[in-house]
Amino acid sequence: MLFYIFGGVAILASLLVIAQRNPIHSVLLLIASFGALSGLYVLLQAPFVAVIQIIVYAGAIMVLFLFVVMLLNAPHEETDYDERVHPLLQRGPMRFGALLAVALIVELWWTLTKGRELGAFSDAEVTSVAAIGRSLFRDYAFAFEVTSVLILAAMVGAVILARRESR
Amino acid sequence: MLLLIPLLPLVGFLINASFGRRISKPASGAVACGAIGASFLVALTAVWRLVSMPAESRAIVDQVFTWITSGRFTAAFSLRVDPLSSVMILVITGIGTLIHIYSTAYMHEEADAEYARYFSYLNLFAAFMLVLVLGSNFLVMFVGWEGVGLCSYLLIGFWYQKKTASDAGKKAFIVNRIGDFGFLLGVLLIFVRFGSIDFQEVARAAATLSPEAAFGTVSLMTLLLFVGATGKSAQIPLYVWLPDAMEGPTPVSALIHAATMVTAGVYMIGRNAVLFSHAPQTLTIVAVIGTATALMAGTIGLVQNDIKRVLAYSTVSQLGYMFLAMGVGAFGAGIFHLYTHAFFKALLFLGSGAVIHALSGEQDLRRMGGLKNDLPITYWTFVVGAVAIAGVPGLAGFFSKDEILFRTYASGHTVLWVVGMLTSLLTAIYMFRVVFLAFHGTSRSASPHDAPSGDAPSRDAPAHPAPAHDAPVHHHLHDAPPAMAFALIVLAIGSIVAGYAGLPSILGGGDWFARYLEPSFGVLPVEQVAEHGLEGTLMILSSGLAFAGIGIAMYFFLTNRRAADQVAARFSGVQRLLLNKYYVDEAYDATVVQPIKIVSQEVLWKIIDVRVIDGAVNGVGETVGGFAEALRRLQSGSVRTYAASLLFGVVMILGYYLWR
Amino acid sequence: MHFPILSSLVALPVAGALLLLLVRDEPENEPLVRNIALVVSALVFAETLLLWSRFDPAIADFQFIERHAWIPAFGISYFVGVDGISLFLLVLTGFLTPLALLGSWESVHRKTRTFCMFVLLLESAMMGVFVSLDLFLFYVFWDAMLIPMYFLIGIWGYDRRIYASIKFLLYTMAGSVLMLLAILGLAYLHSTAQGSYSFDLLKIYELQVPMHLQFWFFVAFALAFAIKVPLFPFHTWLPDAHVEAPTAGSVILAGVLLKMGTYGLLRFAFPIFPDAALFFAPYLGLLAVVGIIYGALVAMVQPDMKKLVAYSSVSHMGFVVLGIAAMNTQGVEGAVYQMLNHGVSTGGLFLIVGMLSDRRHTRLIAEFGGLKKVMPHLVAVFLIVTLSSIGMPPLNGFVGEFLVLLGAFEWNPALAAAAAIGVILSATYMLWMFQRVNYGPVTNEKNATLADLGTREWIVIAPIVAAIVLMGVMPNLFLKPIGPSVERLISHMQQNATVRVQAQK
Amino acid sequence: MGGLNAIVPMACVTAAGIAAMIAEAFRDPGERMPIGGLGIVGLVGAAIATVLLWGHNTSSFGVVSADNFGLFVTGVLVVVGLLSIAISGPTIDRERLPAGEYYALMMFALAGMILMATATDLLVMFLALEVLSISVYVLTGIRRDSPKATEAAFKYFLLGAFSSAFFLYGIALVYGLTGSTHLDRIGNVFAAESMTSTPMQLAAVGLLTIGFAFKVSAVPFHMWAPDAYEGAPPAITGFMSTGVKAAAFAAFVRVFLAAFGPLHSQWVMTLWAITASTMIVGTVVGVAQTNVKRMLAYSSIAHAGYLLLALLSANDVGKGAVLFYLLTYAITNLGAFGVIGLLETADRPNDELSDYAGLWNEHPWLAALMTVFLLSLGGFPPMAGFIAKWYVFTAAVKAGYTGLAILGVLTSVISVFFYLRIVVMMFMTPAEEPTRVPEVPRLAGAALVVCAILIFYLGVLPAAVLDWAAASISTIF
Amino acid sequence: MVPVNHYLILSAILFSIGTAGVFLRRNVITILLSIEIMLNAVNLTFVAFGRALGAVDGQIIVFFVMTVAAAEAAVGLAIVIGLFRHRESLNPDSFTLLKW
Repeated sequence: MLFYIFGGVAILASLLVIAQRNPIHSVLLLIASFGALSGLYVLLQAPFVAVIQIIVYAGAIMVLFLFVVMLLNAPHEETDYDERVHPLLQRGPMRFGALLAVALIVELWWTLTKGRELGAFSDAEVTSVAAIGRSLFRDYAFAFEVTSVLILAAMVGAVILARRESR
Repeated sequence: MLLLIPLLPLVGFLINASFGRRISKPASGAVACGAIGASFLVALTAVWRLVSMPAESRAIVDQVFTWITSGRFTAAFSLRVDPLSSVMILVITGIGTLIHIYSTAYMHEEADAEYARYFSYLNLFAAFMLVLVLGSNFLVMFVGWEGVGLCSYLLIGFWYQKKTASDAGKKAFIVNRIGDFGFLLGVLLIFVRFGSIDFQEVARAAATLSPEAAFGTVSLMTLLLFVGATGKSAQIPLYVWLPDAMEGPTPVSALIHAATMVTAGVYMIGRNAVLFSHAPQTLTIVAVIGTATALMAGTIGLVQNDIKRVLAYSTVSQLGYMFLAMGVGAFGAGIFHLYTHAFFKALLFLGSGAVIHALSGEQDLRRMGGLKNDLPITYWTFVVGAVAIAGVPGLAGFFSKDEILFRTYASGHTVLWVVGMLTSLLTAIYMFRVVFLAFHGTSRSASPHDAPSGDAPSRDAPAHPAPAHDAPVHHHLHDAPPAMAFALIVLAIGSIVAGYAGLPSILGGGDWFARYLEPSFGVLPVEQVAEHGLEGTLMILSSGLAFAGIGIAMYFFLTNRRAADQVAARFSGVQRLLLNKYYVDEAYDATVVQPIKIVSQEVLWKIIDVRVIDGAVNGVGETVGGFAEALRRLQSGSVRTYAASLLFGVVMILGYYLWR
Repeated sequence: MHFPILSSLVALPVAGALLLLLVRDEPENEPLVRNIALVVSALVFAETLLLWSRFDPAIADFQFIERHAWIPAFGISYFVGVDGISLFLLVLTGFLTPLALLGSWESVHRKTRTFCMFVLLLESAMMGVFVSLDLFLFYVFWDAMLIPMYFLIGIWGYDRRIYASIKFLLYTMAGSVLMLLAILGLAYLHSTAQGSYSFDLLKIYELQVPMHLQFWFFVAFALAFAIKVPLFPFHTWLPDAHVEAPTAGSVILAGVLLKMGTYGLLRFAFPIFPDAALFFAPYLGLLAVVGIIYGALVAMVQPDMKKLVAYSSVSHMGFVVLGIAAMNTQGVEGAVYQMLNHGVSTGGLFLIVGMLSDRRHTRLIAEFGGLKKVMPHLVAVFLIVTLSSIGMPPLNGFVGEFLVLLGAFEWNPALAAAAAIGVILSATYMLWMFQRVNYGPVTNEKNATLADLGTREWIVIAPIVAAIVLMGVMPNLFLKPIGPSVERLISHMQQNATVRVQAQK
Repeated sequence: MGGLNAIVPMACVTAAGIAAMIAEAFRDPGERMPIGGLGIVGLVGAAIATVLLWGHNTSSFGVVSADNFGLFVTGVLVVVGLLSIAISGPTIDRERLPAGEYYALMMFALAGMILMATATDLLVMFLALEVLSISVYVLTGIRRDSPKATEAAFKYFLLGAFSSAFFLYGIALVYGLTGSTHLDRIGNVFAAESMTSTPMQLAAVGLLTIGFAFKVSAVPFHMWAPDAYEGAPPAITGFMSTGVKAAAFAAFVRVFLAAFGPLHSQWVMTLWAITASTMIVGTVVGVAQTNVKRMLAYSSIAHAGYLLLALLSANDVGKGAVLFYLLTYAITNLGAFGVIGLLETADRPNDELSDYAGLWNEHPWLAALMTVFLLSLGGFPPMAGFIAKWYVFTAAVKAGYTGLAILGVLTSVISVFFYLRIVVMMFMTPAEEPTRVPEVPRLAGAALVVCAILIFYLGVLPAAVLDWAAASISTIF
Repeated sequence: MVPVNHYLILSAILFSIGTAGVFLRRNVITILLSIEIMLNAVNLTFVAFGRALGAVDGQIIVFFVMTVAAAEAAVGLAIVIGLFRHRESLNPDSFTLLKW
C-alpha cells in the first residue's frame, strides 16, 4: 500500500518538476520526489541508501542546484523563445519528441513485464550497513578508489570552468 | 636485287626530303630523275632476266625479310616479278622517268624548298607504286596501296595554301580510305578462308575450288577487294575524288591520276585473276560498274570546260573500259589497255600541261584557241594522243580498246558491248572537242569575262604569279621547253607503237602481249575465238565510230560553233546536269558528309556525351551534394533536437528488439 | 641472386624524387632540378633497355622474378616479375617519361622541383603497376599512381584543372575500390580452398573460382579497368583530364596510364576469371567497337586539339580492347602492340600540341592555319605522327590495327567490320584537323612569326618519329618477345575455361 | 587478486596528473614551467609498464585485467597522450590556458581511458567512462572566454550525461538478469540461457549499445560530435576524437564480443543498421562542410563506421582490424588536428576552408604534412590509412558483410572528395590575403613529422604491427 | 507484498519522465534536474534488483551512482554558469553558434 503512495508521489513530483517554468519550484519538487524514493528504499529494506538519498542527494546536490539558481537569480524560462530558430524546434516536432518518451515508457514496461518472472522477493536477511561497508571496502575497493579520481577531476573541472576570469 | 627498284626512288626521296631545302633546284631535280631513271634501268635488267626464262616458270622472287609474324599469321616483305608486274614496273619507271624529266621544267617557278619537296613526293610515290606492284602478298601490296594514296594526297595538296587544293587532297585520301576499308576486309576474309595472304598460295588454293554458282565466300571477298579497286581506280561510286585531284600539278595528274596509281585497281584484279574468275557474280558486277562508269564519265567529259577535267573524266571512262575487260574475263586485254592508256593519257596530260604552262596557268578551254601555230610540238603530240585514245586504227588505243570490245561481245554481254561502243564514240567526240577548242579557231582569251557561267572559275596555281585573267596572255607564248618537249615526243612515239605489242592474230600479229601475261592469270587460258570474221567486222565498226566521232566534233566545234551552242541551248537541262556532273558530289555531301558532321556535333557530342553520359557522372556528384545539404540541416544546433534524435535511436533499437 | 633490376626500376625514380628534396626550390635552381630529374628518368629508360636486352624472348613465363615476404599473415608478398606482355610497357614508360619532362621544359616554371618530383613518383608507380605479380602490391601501385597524377593536373593544369583533376581521381578510384573488394574476395576464396590467404597472382591463377562469383568479380575488375582504358561509356573523364593537364601530364596519361586498364584486363581480369571473361567478351567487344566509332565521330567535331586527341584515344583504345576480347593470338598480340603504338603516337601528338600551345597559348584549331609555311619541320613531324595515328602502313599504327582486326575477324567478323569503319573515320578527323591547322594561308598574323622546332624540341620529337618508323618496319622485333607470353595466356584461358575459347591459335 | 601490477599504467598516468596539479599550484604567475614534461614522464612510465606487462595477462582486484588486448589499446592511448601533449603547447601559450589543470585533466582523462580499456567489470567501466567523460567535458570548454567552446562543452556534457544514464540503465538490467556486473559471469549466464533470450536481455544489450554508440559517435547518436569538435581547441579535438574512440571501442569489443558474444545473433542486426547509417551520414554530410574541424568531425564519424564494421565482423581478423585501425587513426587524426592547431592565431581560429588557400606557398611543409594526413585518412596507399581500411574490409568480406563492404569502399571514395577539398585549397587556390602563419614550435613540428613517418612506416611495412595486433586479440577471446 | 516488477515499472516511468524533460524543457537547469531524475530511476532499479537477488551489490552500486551524479552535477552547473556568463540566458535554444 505504502508502495503506491510513495510511487504516486514520486511520479507526480517528477511530472511537476518537468512541468514547471520556474527552476526553483522544480528543484523543490525534485527534493520531494527524492523523499518519496527514499521511502521506497526503506520499503526495499535498504535503509542505508534511503538515508544517503536524503543526505547526499536532497541535502547536498539539490542544495548545490538551489545555490546556482539563486546565483544566476534564475530567470523564468523565456516563453517567447524564437520559433523560427529551426523547423525542428517548433512545437510539432517537440510533441513528436514527447511521443518518443511515451513510446519509451511502453517499451520499458513491455520489457519488464515480459521479462522472466522475478515476482517474489528472496527473503534474504536484512542487509546491514556493516555488510555494506565490508563489501564496499573489500570487493569494491578499487571502484571506490576510482571514484576519488572522478571527484578530483570533477573538482578541478568545476573550479576551472566556474571561477571568475583571472584576466 | 628487286629491292633496288623501289629502294632507289626511296633514297631519292630521303635525300630530297632531308637536304632538299639546302640544295639547288637542278641538284634536287637531278637526284630525283637519277633515282627513278636508275630504278628504270634495274627494272629493265630484271625484266630481261624474266623474259629469258622459260615461259611457264617466269618469276623472280626476292624475299627481303619477314615483316609480321603472329601465331599462324605471317607476312613476309617479299617482292615478286612475273610477266604482269614486269609490265607494270616498266610502265611506272619508264613513264615515271619521263614525267620526272618533264617536271624539272614544268615546276621551275617554284622556290627551291618547294621544288625539292615536289620531287621528294614524286620519288616517294614511285617507290610506293613499285612496292604495290612488286609485292608478293596482299599486305605488302597494301603498303604500296596506302602509300600511293598518301603521296597522291600530298601531291594533290601540293599547293597547300589553296583551300581547294588541300580539300581535294583530303577528299582523295578519305574516299580512298573508304575503298581500303573494303580491301582490308577482303584481305582479312581471304586469310580466314585460305589461311594465307600470299598471292600464289591463295591462287593455288582458289584454283582447287569450282567457280561459285551462287554468291558465296569467294564472291564476297572478291567483291570487297573490288570495293577497294573502285576507290583507288575511281569507279562508281567512289570516282568523285579523281576530277578534283586535278588541283595538283599537271605532271602529277599525268603520272598518278592517269598512268599509274589509278590503274592499281585493275592491276589488283589482274593479280587475283584466279580468285575473281572463281566468282562469276563479282565479275559481272565489275563489268557492269566498269561500263556504267565509262559511259557516265564520257558524257560528263563532253561538256566540261576545264581542259584537265575533260582529261580526268576521260581517264575515269578509260578505267571503266579496263574494268569492263576484267569483268568479262579478258584480263590480258584489260592490262593491255592499261599499258597503252598509260602512254597516250600521260601524253595528253603532259600536253595539256604544256598548254597551261604556256598560258601561265590558264585551264579554261573557253579562253584558249588558235594555239596550233604558237605551240607546234605541243599541238602535234597532243593530236597524236587524241587520235590514239579515240581508237583510230593503227595507234595504240585502237588495238587495246578493240580487243576489249571484241571480248565483251564474244563473252555474250551484248548490252555492255553496245554501251562500250557508244562510249568509244563519245571518247572521240570529247577528245577532239578539246583539240579543236584549244588549238584551232581564234584566240578567245582576250575577252575572258564573257565566258558562259556555270563552270568553276579558272584555276591558277599560286606558283604562277601572273593571274590568268589579265589579258592578253598570248604575248609571251612559248612552246614547251626542251625537257617537256622530250617527254612529249617520246610519249607520242610510244602512243603510236605501243599497241603493236599486242597486235591481234587477225592483223598478222600473235597476241604476244596476252600470251606473255597468261601465266600470271593462272589457270584459265585466253580462249581462242575461231572466226576472225566477227572480229574483223567489229574492228571496222569501231574504227568507223572513231572517225564518226571525230567528224561530229569537227562539225560542232570547228566549222560552226553556233550549232554546238544551239544544241546546248536546246538541251540546256541536260547540259546543266552534265556540267554539274550529275550532282553526285552534292548528293554525297547532302546524304553522307553533312549528316555525319551534324549528328556528331549536335547529337553525339553536345547531347549524348556532354548531357547524357557526363551528365550522369556529374549527376551522381550533385545527388550526393544534395543529400549532404539536406542531412546537414538536421544538425539544427539546438541540443534539444540532438537529445531527441538520441532518444529516437533508443526507441528504434528497443522497438526493434521487442518487435522481433 | 641477380641484380634486382625490376625493383630498381621502381626504386630509382623515388630515389630521384628524394634527391630532389635536397635541392632548395628556388628559381635559380630550376636548371639543376630539371637536369637531375631528366638524368634520373634517362637512367631508368636505359635500365628498361637493359632489361629488354637481357630478356629471353623464348621464355613465356615470368622473368627477373623477385619475391620477398611482405605481410606474411595474409600471404602478401613483394612479388615482381616481367613477361612479354609487360616488358614493352615498361620500356614505353621509361621511354615517355624523359620526353614528357623535356616536353614541359618551357611550359612549367612554377614549383618546378615539385613538378619533377611528382613526375618521377608517377613513373615509379607506373613501373610498379606493370611489374607487380601480387594482387595486393598491384593495387597499392594502382591507387598510389592516382595521387601524383592528380597533383600534376591540379596544380600545373589549365583553367578548369581542379574540376578535371578531382573528376579524374574520384572516377578512377570509384572504379578501383570495387576491384579491391573483389581482390579481397579472391584472397578469401584462396584461404577457404587452400587454408591460407594469398594474393599471389600465380596461385590465384590456379584458383577455381565458382561461376557466380566469377561473374561478380569479373564485373568489378572489368569496371575498374574499363574506366581506366577508358571504354565507352566510361570515358568522359578523359577529355577533361587531357584538356586541362599540362603537356607532361597528357603525354603520360595517354601514353601509359590508359594502358594500365587494358594491361589489367589482360593480366588479371581475363586469366583469373576465364569463364566470366568468355561470357562477357562479346559485350566488351561491342562496347569497344561502339567506342571506336563514337570516339572517332565525336573527335571529328572537336574545336580543341587536345580534346580531339583525347577522343581519338577513346577510339584507338577501343581497338586494344577489341583485340583482347577476341582472345586469340593475333588479337591479343595486336592489342599489346597497339598499346605501344598508341603510347608512342598519341604521346607524340600531345607533345606537338604542347609545342603549339607553348607558342600560342591556345589549343583551338580555329586559332591556327597555314603553319606549314611558317614551321615546315614541325609540320613534317606532325604529319608523320598523324599518319602513324591513322594507321598508315608501314608506320607502327597499321601493324597493331591490322593484327587486332585480323584477330577480331577470326572471332567475330561483324564486330571487326564495324571496327574497320574506324579506320576510315580516323583518317577523316585527323586529316581534317591537320589541314585546318597546317594548310591554307596564314590567316592569323600571330602565327606568322612562330619559330620552327628548336633543338630541345628536336630532341623531344625525334625519338618518337624514330620509334614510329622502327615499330612500323620491324614489328617482329617486338612481337617475338610478346608472342610466347600471349600464347601462354591463351592456352591458360583454354585450359581453365569450361567454355571453350572459340578462336584457335 | 593478482597484485596491483595491472593498474600500474593507469596509476602512472594518474600520478602524473596529480603532479601536474601540484606543480601548477606552486607555479607563480607568469612563470613558464614545462608541466607537459610531467605528463610525458608519466606516459613514458605507463609505456614501460605496458611493455613489461605484455604477455603476462595479469589482473588486479578481479576487475582490471592487463591482457594484451587492453595493453595494446593502452599503448595506443599512450601514443595519443604523447602526441596530444606535443601539439597542445601552442594552444596553451596562445590562449594562456592554465597549463596545470589542462594537463592534469588530460592525464585524468587518459587514466580513465586506460581503465576503460582494461576494465572487466561493468561498474568500473562505467566509472572509468565518467572519469574520462568529465575530464573531456571540461577540456572541451576550457577556453572559457570563447562562447563556442562553452557551448560545445555544454552540448557534449548534456548529451553525454543523457546517454550515460541509458548506459547505466543497461547495466542495471544486466545486473538484474545476472546478479553481477562482472563480464565473465555475465558471459557465462548469457551463454547458459542464450537459447531463450528474454526481452530484458535484449533491452539491456540495446541500452549498452546506445551508451557505446554515443561515445564512438555513431549515427544517430553522433550529433554532439561536430559541435564539440568544432568548439574545442584543436589539440583537444584530436585528443578526444582518438582517445575516447579508442577507449570506447576497446570496451565495446570487450563487452560485446566477450560478454555478449552468446547474443551475437541478437545484436548484429542493430549494429548492422548503425554501421551503415554511420558510414553514410559521416561521409555524405562531410561533403557539405566548410569548416575544416567540422569536416574532420564528420570524417571521424565515418571512421567510427569503419571501426564498427570491423567490430561487427566479429572474427579474428575483425578484432585485429579494430586495434590496428585505432592506432593508425589516432596517429593520422592527431597529426591533422596538430596542423589545424598550428594554423590558429590569437585573433582567429583559421579553421575555415578558405583560410587554407595558398597554404602551400606560405608554409609548404605544413601543407605537405597535412596532405599526408588527409590522404591517409582517405585511405590511399602507401599510407597507414590504406592498410587499416584494407584490414577492415578483409574482415568484412570474410564475415560475409559484402553489402557493408561495398558501402564502405564507396563512402570512402566520397570521403576522399572532401579531404581533397582541403588539398585543393592548400595547393591549387591562391590566397586572397596571405595568411600569416605563426612560427611552428619545435616540439609540435617534430611530433607532426613523427606522425608522418609513422604513417608511411605503417603503410609500407605493416607486417610487424599487424601481427602484434592479431596476437593481442587472442588473449581475451 | 508488492512484486519486483512494480518497482521496476515505477523506475521505468520515472526514467522516461526524465528523458522527456531533457528535450521538452527550455531551461538548462531543469534539464539537469531531468537527468538527475533519470539517474534516480536507475538507482531504484538497482536497489529493487539487489533486493530481489538478496545481495548488497545493488545498494553499493547506488552509492557509486550517487557519486557520479554529484560529480556530473558539479561540472554541469559549472558549465551552466559559464554559459550564463556568455549570454544572459538559460534557454538551450539560444546556444546555436555551432550547427550544420
